[in-house]
Amino acid sequence: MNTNDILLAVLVLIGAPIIGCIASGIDRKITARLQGRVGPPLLQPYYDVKKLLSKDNMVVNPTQNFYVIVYLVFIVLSLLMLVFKQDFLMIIFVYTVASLALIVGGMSTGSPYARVGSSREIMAILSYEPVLILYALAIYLLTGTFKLTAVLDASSPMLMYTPLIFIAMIVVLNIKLKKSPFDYSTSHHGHQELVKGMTTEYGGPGFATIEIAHFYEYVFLTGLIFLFWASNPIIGVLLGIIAYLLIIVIDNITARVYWQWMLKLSWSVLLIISIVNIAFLYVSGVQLA
Amino acid sequence: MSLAKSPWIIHVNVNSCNGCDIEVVACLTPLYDAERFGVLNIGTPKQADIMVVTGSVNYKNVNVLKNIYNQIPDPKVVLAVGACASTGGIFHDCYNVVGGVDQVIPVDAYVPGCCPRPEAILDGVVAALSILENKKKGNIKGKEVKLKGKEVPSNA
Amino acid sequence: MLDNVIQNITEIKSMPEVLKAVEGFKSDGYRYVTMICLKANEGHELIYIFEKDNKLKNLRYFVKPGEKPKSMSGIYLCALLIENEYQDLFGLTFEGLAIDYKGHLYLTPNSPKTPLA
Amino acid sequence: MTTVIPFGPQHPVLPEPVSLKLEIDNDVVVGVLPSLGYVHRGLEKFIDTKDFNQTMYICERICGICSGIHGITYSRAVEKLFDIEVPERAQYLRVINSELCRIHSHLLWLGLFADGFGFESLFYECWKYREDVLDVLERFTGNRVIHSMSKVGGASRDLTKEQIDQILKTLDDLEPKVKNIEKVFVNNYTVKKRLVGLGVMSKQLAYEAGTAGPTLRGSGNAIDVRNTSDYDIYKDLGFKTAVAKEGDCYGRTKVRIDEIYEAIKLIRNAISKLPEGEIATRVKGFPTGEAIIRAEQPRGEVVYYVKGNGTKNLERLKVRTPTFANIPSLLLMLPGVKLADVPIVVLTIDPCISCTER
Amino acid sequence: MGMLNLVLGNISRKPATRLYPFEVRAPFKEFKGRIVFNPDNCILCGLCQKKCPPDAITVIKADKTWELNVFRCIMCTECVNGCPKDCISISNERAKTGAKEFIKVAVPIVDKPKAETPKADTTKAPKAAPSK
Amino acid sequence: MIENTVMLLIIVPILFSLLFVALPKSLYKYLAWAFFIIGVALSVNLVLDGTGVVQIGEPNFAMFENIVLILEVLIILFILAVSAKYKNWPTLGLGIVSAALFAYTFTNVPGVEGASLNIDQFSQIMILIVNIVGTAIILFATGYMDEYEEHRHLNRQKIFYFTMSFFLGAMNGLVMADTLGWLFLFWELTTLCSFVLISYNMDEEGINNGFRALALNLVGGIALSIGIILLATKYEISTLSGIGTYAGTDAAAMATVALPVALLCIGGFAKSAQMPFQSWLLGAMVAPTPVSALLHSSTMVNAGVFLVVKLVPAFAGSSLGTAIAVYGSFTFVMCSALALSQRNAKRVLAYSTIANLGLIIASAGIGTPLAVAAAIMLILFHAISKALLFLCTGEIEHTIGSRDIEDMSGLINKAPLLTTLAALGMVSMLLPPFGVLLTKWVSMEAASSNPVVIVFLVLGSALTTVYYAKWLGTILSSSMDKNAVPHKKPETYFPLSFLGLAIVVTSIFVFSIYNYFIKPQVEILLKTAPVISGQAGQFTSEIGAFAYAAIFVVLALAVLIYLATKNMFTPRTSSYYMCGENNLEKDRLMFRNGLCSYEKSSVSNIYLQNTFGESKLTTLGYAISIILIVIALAGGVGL
Ligand code: SF4
Ligand code: SF4
Ligand code: SF4
Ligand code: SF4
Ligand code: SF4
Ligand code: SF4
Ligand code: SF4
Ligand code: SF4
Repeated sequence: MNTNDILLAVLVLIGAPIIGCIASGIDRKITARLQGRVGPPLLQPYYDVKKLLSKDNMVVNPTQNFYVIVYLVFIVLSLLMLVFKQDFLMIIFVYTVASLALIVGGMSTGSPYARVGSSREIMAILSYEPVLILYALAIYLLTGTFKLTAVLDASSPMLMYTPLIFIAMIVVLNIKLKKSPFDYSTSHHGHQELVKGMTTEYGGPGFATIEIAHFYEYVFLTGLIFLFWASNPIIGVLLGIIAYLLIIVIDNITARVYWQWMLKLSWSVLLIISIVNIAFLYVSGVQLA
Repeated sequence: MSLAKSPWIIHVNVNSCNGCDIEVVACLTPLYDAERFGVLNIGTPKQADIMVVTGSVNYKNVNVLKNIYNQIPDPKVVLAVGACASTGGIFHDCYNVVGGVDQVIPVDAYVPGCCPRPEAILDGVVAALSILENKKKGNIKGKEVKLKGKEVPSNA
Repeated sequence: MLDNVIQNITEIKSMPEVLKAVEGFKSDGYRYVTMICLKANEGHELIYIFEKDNKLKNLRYFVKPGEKPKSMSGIYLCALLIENEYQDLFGLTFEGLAIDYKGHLYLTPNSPKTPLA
Repeated sequence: MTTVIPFGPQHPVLPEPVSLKLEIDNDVVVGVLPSLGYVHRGLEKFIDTKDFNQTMYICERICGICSGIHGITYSRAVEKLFDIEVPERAQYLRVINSELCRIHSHLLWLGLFADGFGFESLFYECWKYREDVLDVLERFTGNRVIHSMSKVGGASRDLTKEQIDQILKTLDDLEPKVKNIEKVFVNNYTVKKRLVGLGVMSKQLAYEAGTAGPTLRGSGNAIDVRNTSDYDIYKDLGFKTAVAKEGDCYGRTKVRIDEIYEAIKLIRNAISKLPEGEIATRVKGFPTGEAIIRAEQPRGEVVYYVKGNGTKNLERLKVRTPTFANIPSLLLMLPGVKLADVPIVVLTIDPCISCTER
Repeated sequence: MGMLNLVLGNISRKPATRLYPFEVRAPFKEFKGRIVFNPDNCILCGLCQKKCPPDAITVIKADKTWELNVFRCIMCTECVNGCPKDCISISNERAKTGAKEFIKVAVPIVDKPKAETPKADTTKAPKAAPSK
Repeated sequence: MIENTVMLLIIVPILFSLLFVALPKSLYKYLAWAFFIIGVALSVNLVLDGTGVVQIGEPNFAMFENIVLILEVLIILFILAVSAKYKNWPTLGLGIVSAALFAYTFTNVPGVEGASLNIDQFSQIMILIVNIVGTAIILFATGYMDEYEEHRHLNRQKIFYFTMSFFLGAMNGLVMADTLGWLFLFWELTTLCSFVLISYNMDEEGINNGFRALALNLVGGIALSIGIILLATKYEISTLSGIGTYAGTDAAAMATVALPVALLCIGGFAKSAQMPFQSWLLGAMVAPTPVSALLHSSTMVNAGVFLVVKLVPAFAGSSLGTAIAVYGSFTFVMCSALALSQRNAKRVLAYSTIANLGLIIASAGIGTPLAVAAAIMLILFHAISKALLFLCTGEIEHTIGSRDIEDMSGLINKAPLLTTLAALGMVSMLLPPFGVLLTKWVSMEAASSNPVVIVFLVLGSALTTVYYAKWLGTILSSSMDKNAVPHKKPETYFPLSFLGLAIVVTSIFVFSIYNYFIKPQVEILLKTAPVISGQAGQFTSEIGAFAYAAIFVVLALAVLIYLATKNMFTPRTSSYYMCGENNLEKDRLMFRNGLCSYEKSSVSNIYLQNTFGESKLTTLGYAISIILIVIALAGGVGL
């Protein structure tokens, strides 16, 4: 830990939510435009969070906010680990902690809607986690280590060798951002049979925490896409942005599907294309230069 | 100004004929696009700021109204939309109608009409915003509305 | 002939006959449209309305005070709502309802009792 | 252990207060108990205090979505008591109003339905188109959704040349737009995934369950009250009864979309034949006798029963609304569907609770 | 791909939104906005009160006042058509949103000298100021 | 004096088992405390004594050898007697086969001159588990069994404690024995103890399940004894360490002993209830919870994987190793999937146990230094976490009267401490920074060189997350009603808290544990140790790094933030959102239904019985696992 590292960490801590907030604002703006509306101001997510923080802290269970804090700090940790080029497998596990914290937070409120939402989100884990780990495996196969250093230092883009995993990751991104067609556990704006799913009983500061964590999560998830073309940061960032935009468009042209359907999709199509990709890497033995 | 920029509403339809409801929904649609003001129709009272009530109150939904009101964290504003919600409207002397929403919970602003135009509802939301700000500044809390007329829970 | 008729109602005197007639309608392919309840001489008058090929047929039955008419929900499931409604509004009691709301379809223990009676 | 959760009365996917107790086992609904009464006002009692003219306004407020048709049907029922013939032009105006109502109601439903399966942008699209229809309705009747255009004896508002042109122009614009959203409802992969095979009722079942309107026609029963001989001038205008044989949510959606096209045709037809003349006859005296009238509302057949006793107040008014007829079919369709499908199945009958409970 | 075309079409076009408070479309002349009462000819016959379905109008002969509960009126125009003296008309301006409003008008009976000018006062419920 | 400690480790438990028989029930509490303290002392002492081999030669050897012989005869007679008594013919048949094999060994296999007990770091770890976790469980039992028996109208506690204590002695012997014959004796002794304890309830279900366990373990025992016979007759190997020495890391030598090694491994698989033997462990769940915790999760079943790991030098890097790895990882994914569909908490734990043992076997099969290190560490961490989870389940059962996961919702309100401990146990099974996940991470990184294994591990680990998350969420969900009162007895809560603490402490000191125990052990087994450094709170191997310290810090940070902000935003408790139809007087989860009466809402989790149910997967699992075993055997014979 030298000064540079600390500076970088602080930069991430402060910068990520700003980027995430703007990204979320852009999302809402673009969604509105796709729907032929004007939409909210760009900084609307910021206003929302500010408002939520100034509201009463209404809870059903005094400990429910603990879980969302865990969610937040672990999202931040996984983002920091990504930035500091840590072990990718480890990052995924840390990220799982965050996801689970949110699920358990939802469950802990005891509200029936939150519980049904959480159990659907658990099923979401079942569909995306294998893909994430296979992604990690692909990195290992390409670089000989799970540490991200090699990927970030490589001179050629990973996308060349992992196109199928890239496709799978786009779907994972869609699941993780809880965008249509995969907004079955909670949905940001669209109306849902589960009310607000996992977050039904969260309001005020607790919900603000979730929103802030979402900001970090946006950055983290697009960071995962960035890795596919980390050799050229500009293209990498562009790739992240394109993926993000793509998901916004998909969000607007699909209906919500069932988690059962998603599970099937992921265990049949996503897993298989990922495994095919992995198998290719094994057989060809290519290494990232 | 933080509250005024992000009013999240919860729409409670109590005894409405749908006329008002569909106009409330219409406010969110592209032509009127209430989201320009940051309005979101949020599902749960726990995250709402403005309670938009349409329709008069009847005996079955008194408790619903009170419960939802109590579950909105402060500061909160209640907006009564339509003649029914404001005064009971044409139904004010029906046997099963208690009256306007203000018979049950405190109402901060009213929107006239049967049914009100979406523009009028947007006016109401804008009016609610400043009330919201004032409540925050003055730290005015909504009183917990007690449930009257308890019904004995059977098979409890 | 007009399609929407309430005239030429067949009057029926006893509940079992009503049941039989309704069963007959069902086997003739009639649909249950609704039932109308009117106050009449202390008791209630029930008008059952059936439809087939857009033509209506009606049955009339007079419920004596205190009498408990039989529910048609066993023959036509859709009769259960209107019968429950009349339990609420007129204080009638239908026997053998598929789902018996016991006077709480619309009204709660607090609301006025049998407002239309 | 089954999951038991309340669904409503205040619930974001239900714009109206109705409550279903859902018992779910393994993500599949095994039991439903609807809970009604949140919108029960007691309108049928109103006739004691309001005279038969005022009652028209109350009938319109049985429901705000196709309030126009309620008003018209009520008027027709009372006119039958008086045994008066309404001027031809008024009959045409009523048809135009009814069919405009149908278009706006179906567009509204398509939107809410799309929202029910989480397709927000489609929802917005439908409601955007609906605004144009509302504009012409507003110019025609003076209000966007509660029209008060009919009165006992005829119509209270006439159409001017300018308004007629606007209606025609709006319809011309609307038709391609409906074609656009039809493509989405009929072809979109995810939409089909959600709708096809969901909430199936066989032709026989839908018929016997007493369902009405698109719920009935979506199962292949070509039954439409507009075909009855004494329903205004529908018989002269000629229209095709929209049916779909699927019997699922997909079929019912298609029926409603087809009905929009039919309604557009009907309005064009009516406008082209619109006769000149009076729009109302004077009504003298007070109503007596019994009458029953049925009409086809967007949600299906409504039945008005009126009984007059020679005073200005009616003796009995009874309205059997289409949703009232369709709710029992929910009891048949819901068991066996997934929890996530509950909103779709509930919306597929186009529920209108306020008219169910009055 | 129907939806894709639709959303892409939307984004390439101007939004359909009417920026309401800043951009107001003039109301249609046919629109039933609010009831306007002209007391000049009123004879306090009370017909309008009788006709009004929601009992929004109160005519008090003794006080010579005509009162309308704006928040109860449903714009049915029964009163407009029913008034023998055509005192009531309808305007296409909407009633104001915000606090509850009653229009209470002292009626100068016609056969009295015209000197007494009609005095309209709008009583408002105390709470909550409406917005700009 | 390592010899003394070793002897004491076997003798003291047997002594205690006799004491339990001799003394009245009222003293059990004190006995258990004493046993716990002595157990801790002895095992720590052993660790302090260091490693070493205790040779038992003449003149004592003859005596010991006779004891062993007598005991083996007794075991066989016992098996024959009970199976005849209960008319359980398969078991009887297997008993006869065992007897025949014994007779064959006795007559045909050349005797040995001495026996040896080999105490290496691995044995030390096992001793620690057996004597600390084991005695803690016995202590827990003294707070648990009274109520258990009361509900079932039983009075068999003497047999219970006798067997439990005796088992500890046998287990101690098992993990220290180097001589294969002795190993086999202790092996069969644990099987017997297990049988007695499973059929403890003496009802039909218990007895049937007991016999199933006995039968399947006898199958394993037969494979084991055939392996031993082969080794002794063909290669003149009579000790465990001998196999390693013989095979070395020399591929040719490995290939020659592959068949007996595979047979030994099959014995291990049966003991560890790997597919297709898993049914006995599930059946064993009818036994009282302490039995499940002690025998069927943290110690006895570990004997199987212990053996497999000890055999690593005989198959590391060979095709047999690969087959074992695939087989283990297959069990891992299959049992994780099966656990997904279970609502019975003990069955979930049973499947989870089998799955984790499968993971250990997979790691051993991979056979790289890193993987073997992971295997050993996983044995340690898994034993602690699983013991805690089993005991918690038992205590939960006594608190709410059910072991159905669905009934546990709202537990946090009823028994906060118990719930926290159970939650800790679950979290430690699936989340960083706790030991189990760390080792899972290590094994995944190690397995990344084998595509089939890694894909299985990936799927299995996702499934694991799901079934624990479900349960975790359920016990933590609040219901706002506080009806049940937890039974707060020190005998039950001390072991629970102790195990909880052990999880945290071992996880924090994971690197020291690695350095002290694992590294030398891997060196013993494979001659090389993985390159692992523990700087900056990271567990760094050549291909990755696990920053456990950072996570602990962040976790602490989260708690701090929570405590700090708790009062900043004063929480106001409100009722649930029930679409407006709450009932505030009674239960807050009630709502008004259509009949105007109140009804409680409830939510059950998703179990996917239709996809992952036992009826769907078990047959498939049997088929594939048997095929895999046959492949392993075939590879062993050199086909
Ligand atoms: S105010 Fe009018 S439109 Fe609104 S709910 Fe009441 S009757 Fe319906
Ligand atoms: S069913 Fe509903 S929408 Fe249709 S007319 Fe009746 S009240 Fe109106
Ligand atoms: S269907 Fe019913 S709930 Fe839905 S908008 Fe129409 S009237 Fe409202
Ligand atoms: S309308 Fe005429 S008859 Fe009726 S109350 Fe008024 S003055 Fe009398
Ligand atoms: S418009 Fe209708 S509701 Fe309004 S005052 Fe006149 S009569 Fe009354
Ligand atoms: S306004 Fe007209 S109807 Fe009303 S009291 Fe005056 S004159 Fe009579
Ligand atoms: S409490 Fe019940 S189960 Fe337990 S011993 Fe007594 S009677 Fe038997
Ligand atoms: S909780 Fe169950 S198993 Fe435990 S003692 Fe009570 S009844 Fe027996």
